[in-house]
Amino acid sequence: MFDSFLALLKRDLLLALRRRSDIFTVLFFFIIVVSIFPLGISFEKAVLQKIAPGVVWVAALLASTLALERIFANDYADGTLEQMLLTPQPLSVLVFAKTLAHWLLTGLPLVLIAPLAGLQYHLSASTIGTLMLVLLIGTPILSMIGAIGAALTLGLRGGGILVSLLVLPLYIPVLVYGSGAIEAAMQGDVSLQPYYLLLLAFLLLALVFTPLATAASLRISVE
Amino acid sequence: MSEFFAMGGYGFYVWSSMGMVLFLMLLEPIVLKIQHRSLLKNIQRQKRRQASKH
Amino acid sequence: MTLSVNQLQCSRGDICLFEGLTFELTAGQLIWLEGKNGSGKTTLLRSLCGLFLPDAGTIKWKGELTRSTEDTFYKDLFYLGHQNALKLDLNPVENLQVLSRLAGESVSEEQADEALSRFGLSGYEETPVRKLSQGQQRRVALSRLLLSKASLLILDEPFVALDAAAVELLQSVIVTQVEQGGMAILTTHQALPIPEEKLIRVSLDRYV
Amino acid sequence: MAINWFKYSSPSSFYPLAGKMIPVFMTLAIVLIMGGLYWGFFETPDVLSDQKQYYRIIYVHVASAWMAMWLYVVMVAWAVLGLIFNTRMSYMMASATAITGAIMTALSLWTGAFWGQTSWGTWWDWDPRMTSQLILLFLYIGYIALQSAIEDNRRSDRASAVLAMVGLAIVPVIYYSINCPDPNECASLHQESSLKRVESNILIAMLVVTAGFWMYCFAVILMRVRNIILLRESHTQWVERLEVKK
Repeated sequence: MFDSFLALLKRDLLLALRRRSDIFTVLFFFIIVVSIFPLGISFEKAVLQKIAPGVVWVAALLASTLALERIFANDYADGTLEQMLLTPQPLSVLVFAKTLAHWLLTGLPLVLIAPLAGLQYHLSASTIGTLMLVLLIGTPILSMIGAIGAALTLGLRGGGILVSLLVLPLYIPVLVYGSGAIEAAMQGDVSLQPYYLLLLAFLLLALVFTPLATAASLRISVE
Repeated sequence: MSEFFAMGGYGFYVWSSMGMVLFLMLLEPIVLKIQHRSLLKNIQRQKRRQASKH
Repeated sequence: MTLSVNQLQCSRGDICLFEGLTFELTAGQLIWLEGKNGSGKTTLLRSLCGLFLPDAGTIKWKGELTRSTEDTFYKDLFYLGHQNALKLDLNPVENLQVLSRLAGESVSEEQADEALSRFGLSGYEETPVRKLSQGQQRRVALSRLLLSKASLLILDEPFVALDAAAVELLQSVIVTQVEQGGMAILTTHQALPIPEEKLIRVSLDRYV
Repeated sequence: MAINWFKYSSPSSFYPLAGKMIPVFMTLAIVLIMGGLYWGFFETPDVLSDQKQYYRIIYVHVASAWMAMWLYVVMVAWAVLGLIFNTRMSYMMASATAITGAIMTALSLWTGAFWGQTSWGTWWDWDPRMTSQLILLFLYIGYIALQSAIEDNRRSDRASAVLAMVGLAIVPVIYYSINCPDPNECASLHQESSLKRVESNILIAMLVVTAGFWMYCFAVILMRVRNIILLRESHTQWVERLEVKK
């Protein structure tokens, strides 16, 4: 079972390398969204620091929903998804491989580019460290929950907008505690431990349950 | 009777909430009734068209 | 090793395609599935594979319900629908290796090259599938047949978009599969050089 | 006598049954709501602790808020039944419930805004209960949007069933995250619900109005499910034999 997991993961990463532009579109979208907020609100240091956690997280949410459609759409179009359904391996393992590949290509780059956003918003070094760590825990949850929406809206015209309509309400807990953690970090005296515990709890719950829901949704959509 | 409608000066708020409740709870059944009748009419028309075809 | 279908009923939308469909397929036999367009041939094949949930009826492989023993059933199953299941950005060898790895078997590069050359694709092993013609892409998809150890083949219109040589080769592959104790179900408008006693004709037109 | 539930799980037998039940529920709804409101307006004191006459909005606000939450659970229950027994009727009930649930949520937000304006002076302040109603509305809208985006009934039923179940699974986490955004000094999760300190007459009125809302929702959902049956079963014989009058 494990080698087909690896094979699928390697295949997806190989495909992404062959079509490198896809990776950067999500990254640039994130950077642009983060950068236009100051133009719309204000350039003052105090204001920017105040809105930084919320803006970075909302931008991460939007960037993640933007890229969700891509997880299964290509495989659905060329028929490889059907072959994935017909393998002896449990479908949730293969779905987890695809979601992991999607996170490596869209979620992880967000984490790596977060310092850039942090500097734009005059965040201190330690806050940027917390920002990256919180994003590192939060973005996989977004990809996993988003994969359910992507599987449900497979092959629908206008599926991209529909996915964000379905999954954004489900992202709210991650948004609340993600941005809350960074705010707490900026205050300095508040302990961050409860935030990390909650986010890690969401991550574990998502790891256990979302592949099953995504697999069931795929079987329904591919019919 | 009029002080009833005044509702201690808050009549506007009380009656606009009640009004919306009344409005929606009348609108929904009426719309469903209309839909129901038009669906039945379509089925009858479909039946007549098939009957005339044979 | 038998595939037994009992009182199968499938519907698309709210229209019933067929009901009460019962047949059995044992080793060394081939089912030629016929029926006019839209009679549900593809739906039947997909429900046999477990891709489509039938309304009623049971499908058993080696006496077990396929729905409950998917891991063993899928080890023996090879399904090819209208789509080629190939990634256009990968080259044929990579495609074959990934697909066989997914099916739980591992294929070396030499085996893949040999299968591709038997289907007249020698020299195209490294070119991305995107650059191949429609017929060549179909032959890459069909060359998976040579690499698969599946005992049950389910093929939906396999001869479409193939030239005479490829049709010839595919027929011989199917015939050897049936003779070596394998099984096949396929829909096609081509005549099949299968001896009469090994051939079962199932038509969907009388099941509605 | 063992009730054969599955007898009513086929649309053709459920359609006439629903037809007979709708007038019963509708009259019950009217009686209960009118009675409850009359009791609430005339048998209760003019002032409730510091809140003056406007507190009467809570009858409809609380009733619609409860209905909004309950109908989501009912919808998921029908969806789960549909997935388990693969009966079309259950899926139809689920999609019939969704729209009424969305209307109830919108009503609770509308009345809540008026309630907020009178007691807190703002049309909308991000009070945890009101925010959860807003998010509940988004979940309903997501469900309805997915249902209408998929043409094939089979897939849209089962896909929206999965979405509703995922939504229900995440709703408690959403509710927790809104009620307690800062886990360090998390406000007591269960703010004392407004029921305990409420004077009994008002409580009676509120419960009667809520019962009325329940009856109304049954009636309306059954009406909509009959329309869905007609829509989906239009090609069957039993539908063609229906006369126009019923």
